[in-house]
Parts: sequence; C-alpha cells; structure tokens
Amino acid sequence: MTDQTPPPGTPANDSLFETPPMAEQERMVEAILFASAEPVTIGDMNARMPHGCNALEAVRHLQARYEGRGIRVVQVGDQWAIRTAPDLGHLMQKETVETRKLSRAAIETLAIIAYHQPVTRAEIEEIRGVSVSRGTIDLLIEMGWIRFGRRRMTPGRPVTFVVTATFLDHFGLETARDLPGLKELREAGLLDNRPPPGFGNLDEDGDDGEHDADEGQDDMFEE
Amino acid sequence: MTDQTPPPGTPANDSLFETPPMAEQERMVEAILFASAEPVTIGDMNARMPHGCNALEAVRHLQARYEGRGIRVVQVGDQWAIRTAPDLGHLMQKETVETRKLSRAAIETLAIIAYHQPVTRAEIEEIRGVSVSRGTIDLLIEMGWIRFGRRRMTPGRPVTFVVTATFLDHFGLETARDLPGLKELREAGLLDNRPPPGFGNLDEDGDDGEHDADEGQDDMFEE
Amino acid sequence: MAEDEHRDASLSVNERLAAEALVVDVDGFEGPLDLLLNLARTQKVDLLRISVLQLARQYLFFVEKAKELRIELAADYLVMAAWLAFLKSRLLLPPDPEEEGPSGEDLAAHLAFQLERLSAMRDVAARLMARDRLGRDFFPRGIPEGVERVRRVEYSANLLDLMQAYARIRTRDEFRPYVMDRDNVFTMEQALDRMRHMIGFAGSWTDIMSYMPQGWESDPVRRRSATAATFAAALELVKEGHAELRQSETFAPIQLRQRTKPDD
Repeated sequence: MTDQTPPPGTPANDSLFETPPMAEQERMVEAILFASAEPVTIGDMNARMPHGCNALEAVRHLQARYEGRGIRVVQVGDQWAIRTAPDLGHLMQKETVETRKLSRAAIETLAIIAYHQPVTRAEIEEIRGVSVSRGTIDLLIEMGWIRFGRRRMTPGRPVTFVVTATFLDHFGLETARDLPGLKELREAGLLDNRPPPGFGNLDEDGDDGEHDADEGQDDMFEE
Repeated sequence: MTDQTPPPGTPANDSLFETPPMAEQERMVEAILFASAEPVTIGDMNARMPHGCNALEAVRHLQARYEGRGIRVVQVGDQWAIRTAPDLGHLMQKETVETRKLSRAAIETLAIIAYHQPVTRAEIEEIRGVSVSRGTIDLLIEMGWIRFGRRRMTPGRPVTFVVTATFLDHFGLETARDLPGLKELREAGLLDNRPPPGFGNLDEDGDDGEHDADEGQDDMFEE
Repeated sequence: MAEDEHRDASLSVNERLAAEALVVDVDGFEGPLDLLLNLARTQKVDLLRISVLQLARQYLFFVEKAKELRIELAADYLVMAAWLAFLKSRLLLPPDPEEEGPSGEDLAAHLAFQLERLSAMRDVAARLMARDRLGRDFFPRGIPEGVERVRRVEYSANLLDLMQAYARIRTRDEFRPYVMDRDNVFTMEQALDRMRHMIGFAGSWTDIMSYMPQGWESDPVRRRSATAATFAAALELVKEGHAELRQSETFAPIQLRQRTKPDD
C-alpha cells in the first residue's frame, strides 16, 4: 500500500461515501459558480467536490435549469460562470462599471488580435497599415484582454498575441470561434495571411510563416 | 408600497408600460440580488424595477424556488441577499494536502501503544526512556489512531491509551494481535540476528517480548 | 512629369472637394492605409471593384494638396505616395517582359485586398464592441465568496515503519528491564508540577537551575534528564503565560520569573 492511496474503506477519505447523486452535484456546482465572480474550470470544481463527482455533467444540468431565468450559466473558454441575463442590464445601473474608453487604435488592434490570433505585431501593423504603439499593446495586456501566445517559428522568433478568457468573459463569448462574423471573414479569405506580391516567394520562410500561422489559428479556434 | 417607489405617473419611468408578469419580476429580483454588491432592501428593488412591480412578492417566489438548492434567498434585517447553502460551505475551501512523515517520537509512541495497549503515559516513557510530549499524544489522537482507554486501577488512576479501528484500518490489520511479535520481527530481519543479552528478562515476568505483547493486548481485548 | 498635367483632368470637382476636406482632417487618420480606405469610399463602389489607378491618383492629389496647404505629413504618408506613384506608372505602362517582380495588377490586387481586410476588421471591431458586455449589460456575482485555502497535513506511516520503530525500542539498551526503571528519568510533567508550586514565590528573575529537584544534581544521567525536564517545563510555563524567560547571551544562565497578570 502506498502512502498516497489509502486502502478502500479508509474512513478519513471520501471514497468511503458514495458519490453524491447528480441532483446534489448540481447543488454543489451551483454554489461554487454562484460564489465566484470569476469563471471556474471543471477541474477546479471536481477538485473541490467529493471524489467521483462529474462537474461537467452537473454544470450542463444547471445550465438547462437556468434557461430563461434572471441569471444564466455561461461557458467562457474552458471555464464556467454565472452571469445576469443581458436583457436585465438596465436594472443594474448601480453595478455598472465604467469601462475605459478605448481609442480607435486599441479597438482595432484588439479586433485584429481576436480574429487573427495568434498574430505578431508586424502582422497587426501590416493589417492596419500603421505602426502599433507600445502603449496600445500594454493597455490591452493590462486590461487582461490579450496575452502573449507562442513565439512564431520564423526568423527572429517574434512573439504572438492571443486573446484571453477575460476577453471572452467580457464580450460574452463561449469561445473565440463565436466571434461575430468570423465565418464570413474566413470564407472571404480575409483572415488569410497573404504576403504582399514579391514577398511570398522571396524566401522559404515567408511560406513557413504562413503555414505556421494557419496551424496556430486552427489550434486556437478548433478547441 | 414604500417611499422609494416613485408616485404613479412620474415621467421618465415605465408607467407607460404594463407591469411585467410576476415570473418576469422574479427574474428581475434574481438578477438584482445576484449582482448587487450588498444586500438589497425591498424598497431599493422596487425603485429599480418598472413601476407597479411587487419586489417583496417576487422575492418570496424566488425564495421558494431556491428551497433545497445550492443557494438560498435570505433576509438580513430588512435587506435580502442570495447566499450559498450553509451545508456546502466546505466547497468554498480549497484544500492542499501535504504529506509528512510521522516523527520518530510519534511512530515509536504509536508502536508502544499498539504493542502494549492499554498503556499509560508513564509506561510509554519507561519503554522509550524519554518523556513523551503532550504534542505527540495529541497528534496521534487527532489523527484518530489512538484514543483514551479505561483508567488504570492503580494509585492516581492514570489514563491509558489504546489504538483505534482507524489505526487498524490504516495499517491493514484485523486486530492489534496481528502485529508481529519480536521473534517474527527478528525472523523477518527487522531485528538484529544477534540474540540480545538478557533476552529472557525483557519484562518483570521474565517472559519474552512476544508473550508480553500478547498479554498487553489481551488486557485490551477483554471487554 | 507628364502625369501631373493629366491629374487635374482625371478628378472630378467632387473628388477634389472631398480630398480637401480630408486634408484638413489629416490628424484624424490612422495612417496612409486608413486614408486610402477613406478615399476609396468616395468612389462609392464595392471595395472589390475599386479602381486602384483612380485611388492612386486621389492619394497623390491629396498629398499635393497637403503640400500646398503647408500641412506636414508624416513620413509613412510620403512613403505610400512614392509607392503609389510607382504603382501608377506600372499600371499605365505596358508590361515589360524583361522586368522582374510582380506586375502592376498583382500589386493593385493586393492593395485592394488590404483595404478590404482593413474595412472588414473595422466592421467586426464595431460588432464586437456593440456586443452585450460584462459590467454594462450583464454582471458577475456582486458579493463573491472567496475560496479559503486550507492546508491539511497528512502524516504517513506504514506497518513497516511501525514495526521497525518497535524493534528499535526493544533492541535498545540491550533489552534492559524497563519496568520500574524510572530512577533516572525526570519527566517534564514532574518538573512542571514542581515548578508550578514554586513559581509563586519567585517574583524576581531566578536561574532555572535553582528549580532542579534535590538529589538530581550530581549524577550526570540524572542531571541531564532533570535539566531537560526543567527547561521544557519552564518553556511550558511561558507558553501558558505564567512565566517569563530571559537569557543575556548564549550559554548564559537562563532566568525565570513569574508573570504578573492583573486580570488573573
């Protein structure tokens, strides 16, 4: 017998007790999600619930139960949260938080990162046709809406930017795939990393970069 | 209707519209109670809700709806709030378990109690040759491995210690009598093979250790 | 430059007025691509069907106009102007089969793509910002309950540890008889009992060695046990709040005195 795994029937361990019924598990995730202002992962819920519980199933039950109610169970990336129904926002004027008024540059940069992620600073500049100030990136990072992604495997190994779960939470998105108009943009080829003519075949790296970008993007949006 | 409610016909309020149905009012108080940073009075709720609403009735409906759920609608003075159900408080804790090796003093004390139960503190000290700290005994009691036995019918009526069912469970023993005696320990290579001098007078009876252990245990298992 | 003469003829009055308005507002542009997008919109056609040649002319006219009005344009606007002048000549001249590099049409197509992409990103940015937003349209829990972090220590011991511990004790000291062998052990409890009674008399600092029981001072074994027990008991008294301990330096005598508690 190892130290970590007590034999079955050890009293000081939850395995002695039966896994709570699903209705009880639903109560548990309800309490956990309710108590937290931040989204909670399934893993975190399972860790806090008795052994053998299925937090994901319980959350799905809970989500169905709150359908049409004043508060809703929402998915934010791989996390879950309870949020008030958007149609009742007018009742909460007291709770409204003044969001920083974002500059046009910041809004566009954010949108480009969201739709093109993972995206390098050079690519953002190429799309906007103007250099991106450090302040804009810093602001978006500070707001918790973007973060660094993996480095691009091209010469210079530039850093990439991706949006965060906080971003998804703020804009009420389950995943980055739910971004408005994403499908249309993709079908119109407007999310392709199309190098300027005369650059694409200058070196092999340009090609690599494109391929890598696609890969990263698929990664991000498929999950 | 309380003071906070605007008088009927006040401009810039919803009196033009019909009072929402009770189910809708319930959604509203649900969202308000959820999002509010502090408990809310009925008057405050009425002031936020469209004209003609009855927040108290809506709150009572909501309270009944959450009966037995993971969260509860509670009254705090003249204010209302939603709280997690008290029986789920343990979910609001994140436990980190740290495994530590039991100290030498503790394991020795435990061994003496297991082999000699019921045994007094003075006897444990005699066997170990050093005093037993209160902390060691307390720790073993707290772990649920030892408990108080009957008082010894000797002057001072000292308390005795015995091992518990939890102890037997943890160490995979049916009874404390299953503990191997000194002879078996030696055969298992856990003792020096050298026959110790004066082996015969291990205890006052001149019996060998094995017998002694049995004797102590017999005492314990008489009941 | 021959092109310049044709320039004015190729632009309508409206276009010129629009360009002038744009020049006055030059600070409002997010770079040359943004300016081009604005100029393109004056053509009032789908971005896919835009005349890049006309756009290049509009832009060059804009730059010219800015010079006339003595408006300083940032370097990247001038770089774009140079590039568009090059593109314009590529588009106007018949393709030279000897010439390396992309054709004027390729360059024009890419510029159209860039404009369409920028325009599309603007649109989705607006749609994104118009979504229901946390803290404005929907809200998180107002009174979050923090998750308490609890550290639990789990002690581990297995049967082997237990048996080895027992074997260790039983083989120690050559199995000397242990029962009734308390002669040389002075327990902390004994010391504590003794000191509890005595401390009431010690209002001033007293060396803890003076609390040693009689008959335990000479024999080294007994002295060691009694010293340890007395010291441990002194610590216990301090912990209970009945006494104070002090030591002036390492190995100096340890002194004890009763702690006076007004509320006790």
